[in-house]
Amino acid sequence: MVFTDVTPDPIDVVEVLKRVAAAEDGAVLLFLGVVRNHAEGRSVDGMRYDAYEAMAKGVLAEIAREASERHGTDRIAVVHRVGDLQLGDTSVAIAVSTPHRAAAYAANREIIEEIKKRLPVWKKEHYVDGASEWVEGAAPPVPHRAGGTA
Amino acid sequence: MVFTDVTPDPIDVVEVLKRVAAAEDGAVLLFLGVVRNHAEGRSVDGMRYDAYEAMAKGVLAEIAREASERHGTDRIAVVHRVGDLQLGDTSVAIAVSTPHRAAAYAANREIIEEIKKRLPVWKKEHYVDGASEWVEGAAPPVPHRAGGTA
Amino acid sequence: MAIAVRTLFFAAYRDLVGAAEIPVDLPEGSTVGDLVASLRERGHPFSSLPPAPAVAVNRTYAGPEERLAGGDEVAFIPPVAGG
Amino acid sequence: MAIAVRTLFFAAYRDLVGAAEIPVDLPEGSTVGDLVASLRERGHPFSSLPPAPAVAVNRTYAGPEERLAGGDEVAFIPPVAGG
Repeated sequence: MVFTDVTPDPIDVVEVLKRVAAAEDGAVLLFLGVVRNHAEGRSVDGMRYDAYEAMAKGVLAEIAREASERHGTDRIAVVHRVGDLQLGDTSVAIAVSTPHRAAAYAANREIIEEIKKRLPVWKKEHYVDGASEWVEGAAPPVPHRAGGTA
Repeated sequence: MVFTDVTPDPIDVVEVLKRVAAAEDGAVLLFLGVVRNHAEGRSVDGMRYDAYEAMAKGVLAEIAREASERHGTDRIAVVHRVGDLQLGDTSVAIAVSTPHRAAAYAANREIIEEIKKRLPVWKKEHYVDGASEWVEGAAPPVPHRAGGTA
Repeated sequence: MAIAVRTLFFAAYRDLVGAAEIPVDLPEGSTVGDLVASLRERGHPFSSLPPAPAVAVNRTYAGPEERLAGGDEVAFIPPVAGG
Repeated sequence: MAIAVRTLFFAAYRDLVGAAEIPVDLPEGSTVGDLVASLRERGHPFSSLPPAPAVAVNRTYAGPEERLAGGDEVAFIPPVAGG
């Protein structure tokens, strides 16, 4: 079953992996995004993740569902953390399990790329020198024509 | 530090992940090969992995070293298990940690592909009907010309 | 007839306008684009919002031609940086 | 002058020849290809080995022209299936 969440709680990697275990699968791929100590040449000592949480939960579920349909597996778990993170903390975990490995790599990669493109989450880097800045992001794809009727 | 091993011991995924953690890295990719319950339409209930262990340890180290050089990270850990495995057991774990995600995906995938091409390991599937068979493998690439002198 | 919508601001846009949520009244039939223009016409600090920001209406990305209805939740979405 | 090498067999090849290791004497100057040919000439079951199997000499893949020396460990490597 596809599982997704946006949460302030620390991510338990073992639990995420357990969610995708299935007897018919021979390949599991886990991606972890981790807060690192540098960004564009500056030393970082922490990161704040903000989200439009109600929307982010829906978008993350949609991203996982799309990958599920495209790659024929419902053994997908994606958890994105929000709030104040320390160096080394996991900000996102993506686990995909499939019978054969090619689909696991492809689906996993697509999910992180879609997250970067359209998940309404922002991060503020805290630098060792005391400054902090919103990380430059990507403009999400927006429909050109209105879908709704008045 | 690049770490590789070929071992009869169960693979501890958390330990493998810990080996690649590094403050400068923002992306960790973990691949797990898992014994699944089917193969080419037959129901499987176990798998025996045999290795030319002394050579396999060297080849696995070489595969990891090549990926390390090609992708500029020494945060690589690869463990391949041998012996009798049950359904759901992890046969191989590949962890790669890099500053940015593209290198982690690429290095991780290259390592599993090289393992499939040239690691001297063989597996015998045990089927639910009681039969068992060596899994058809890949002919490893062999040098065309002798390198040594007599 | 006027409609009342809730506008939400996040991250850099929240810092810019100095508020997380602002109620806005608009003429009936207004679109997302009309809302953006009307806010920017208020002058500082709203005039610093981009002329065509990403916007979500009721938690779904919406183009500038999308019609708004009373009670809509309209979020201004700065370039995203999850992962 | 003869040289003595150790030949190792794994997986399906081990099942085929019925042994994990067989000592073989060869004329000095023999190559990997010569060793394979000499084994296959012994007839059943060795004649069922492929004419150009993958071979490793002292734990490194080696081509058929590679010269052998006394004490070499020569492994017959069936198609591999790790992972």
